[in-house]
Amino acid sequence: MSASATVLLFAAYADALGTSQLTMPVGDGTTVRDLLAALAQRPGADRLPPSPLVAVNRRYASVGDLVRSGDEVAVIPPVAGG
Amino acid sequence: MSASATVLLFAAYADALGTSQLTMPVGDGTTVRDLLAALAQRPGADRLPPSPLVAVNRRYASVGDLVRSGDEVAVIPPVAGG
Amino acid sequence: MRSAIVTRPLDPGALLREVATTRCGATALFVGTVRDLHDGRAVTGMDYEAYAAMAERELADIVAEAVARFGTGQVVCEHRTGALALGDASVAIAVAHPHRSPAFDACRYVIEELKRRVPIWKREHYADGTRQWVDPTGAARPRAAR
Amino acid sequence: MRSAIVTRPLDPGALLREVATTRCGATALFVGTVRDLHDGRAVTGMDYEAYAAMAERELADIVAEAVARFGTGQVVCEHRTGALALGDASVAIAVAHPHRSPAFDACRYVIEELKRRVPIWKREHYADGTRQWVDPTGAARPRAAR
Repeated sequence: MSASATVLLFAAYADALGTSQLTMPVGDGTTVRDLLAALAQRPGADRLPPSPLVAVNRRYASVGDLVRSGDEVAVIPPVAGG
Repeated sequence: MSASATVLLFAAYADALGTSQLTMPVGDGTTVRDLLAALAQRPGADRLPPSPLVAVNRRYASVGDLVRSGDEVAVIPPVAGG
Repeated sequence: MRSAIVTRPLDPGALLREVATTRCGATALFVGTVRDLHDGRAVTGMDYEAYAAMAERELADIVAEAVARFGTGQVVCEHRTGALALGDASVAIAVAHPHRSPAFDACRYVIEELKRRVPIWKREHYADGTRQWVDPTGAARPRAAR
Repeated sequence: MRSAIVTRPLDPGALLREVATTRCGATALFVGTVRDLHDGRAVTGMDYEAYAAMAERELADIVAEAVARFGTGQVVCEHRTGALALGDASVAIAVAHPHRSPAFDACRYVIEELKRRVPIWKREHYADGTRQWVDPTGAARPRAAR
């Protein structure tokens, strides 16, 4: 299997993309920004904001952070707990 | 029975005066200040502060407030509830 | 809204149920309990004495003020008097409100005003067998009595 | 200190007992419940979804921060997920502290940070049969889904 990251989608974002989990290819130097750009090509991605919150391996990340093979990347709608 | 007010004492003040209730005479124009001055003559009253909190008929009162026959006057130590 | 000076043990869970309503999304509760240390001295128990008639009226006023200020009728406060053991609840305040910020603020309002205005006093029992009325003003403390 | 994301009903009374200690004289509790109205629409129920692994870690971080900031180890928080009915508790936070001010502040800190950082989302069920994910930013709301 080639280098890839797991992308998790939740709540309204999962509804928009029609799935709660994707596998996306990553290479040397792939950033969160790159992954979001690739995600934006998917049907329904127009319903996501231009710069959603992202977590890498369960911690909030910046768009410039690197994504490595095997990472868990979550695209996080505005939180509404409580 | 002559005109009088009931004076209630609590907690440390009751311990100081050795009683929790007194009957004290009042006349036309008797004020809280007058009643406190009379109370200061009692044994143990030196253990009360010069200007304790007072309630007349269960509401906080000022030293200039009038005390009438039948009133309930309470001398109130610093409160410590909760 | 409701308030009371009681001699039975307090039940915070019952207060939570009392203020609950589906109109409210936030409930704040405060419970004051007898703790084992005060000003560095080991405490073994506490007597609470109230000027009951005035305390009930003053507490009712405070709860009514909270209802008016914070816009909720779901405010309940009970204060216990008598001999309490370590860990026993002396006061419990529950407030439910559609939103959390005024729920917290109303709960805080009631306990702060209660401690300022409600004529209740407490006498600590110390590990060395002595007892002393608590003077929160820090003024000349009455001598340990009785 | 303890925190958890759970699917069973919350028991605020159990949290109160869990944080109780005779070293502490003040306990503050917050309970969030499903209410019947949001932005003027009648709500009939709520689904809570979490990114559970991250939510558990983030919530544990927040509780540890409260412990460090406010100087008490007696902090417990539980958040429930799944389908909740009107009046059901979605979150409960209990804090015990020797003194009341930091007890309130620590409780407040946990709920405010939870609402800011913990990846949990809720979908309201409306009286007209539709459902919608709550967007607390007030940004372009996702269309009612499913």
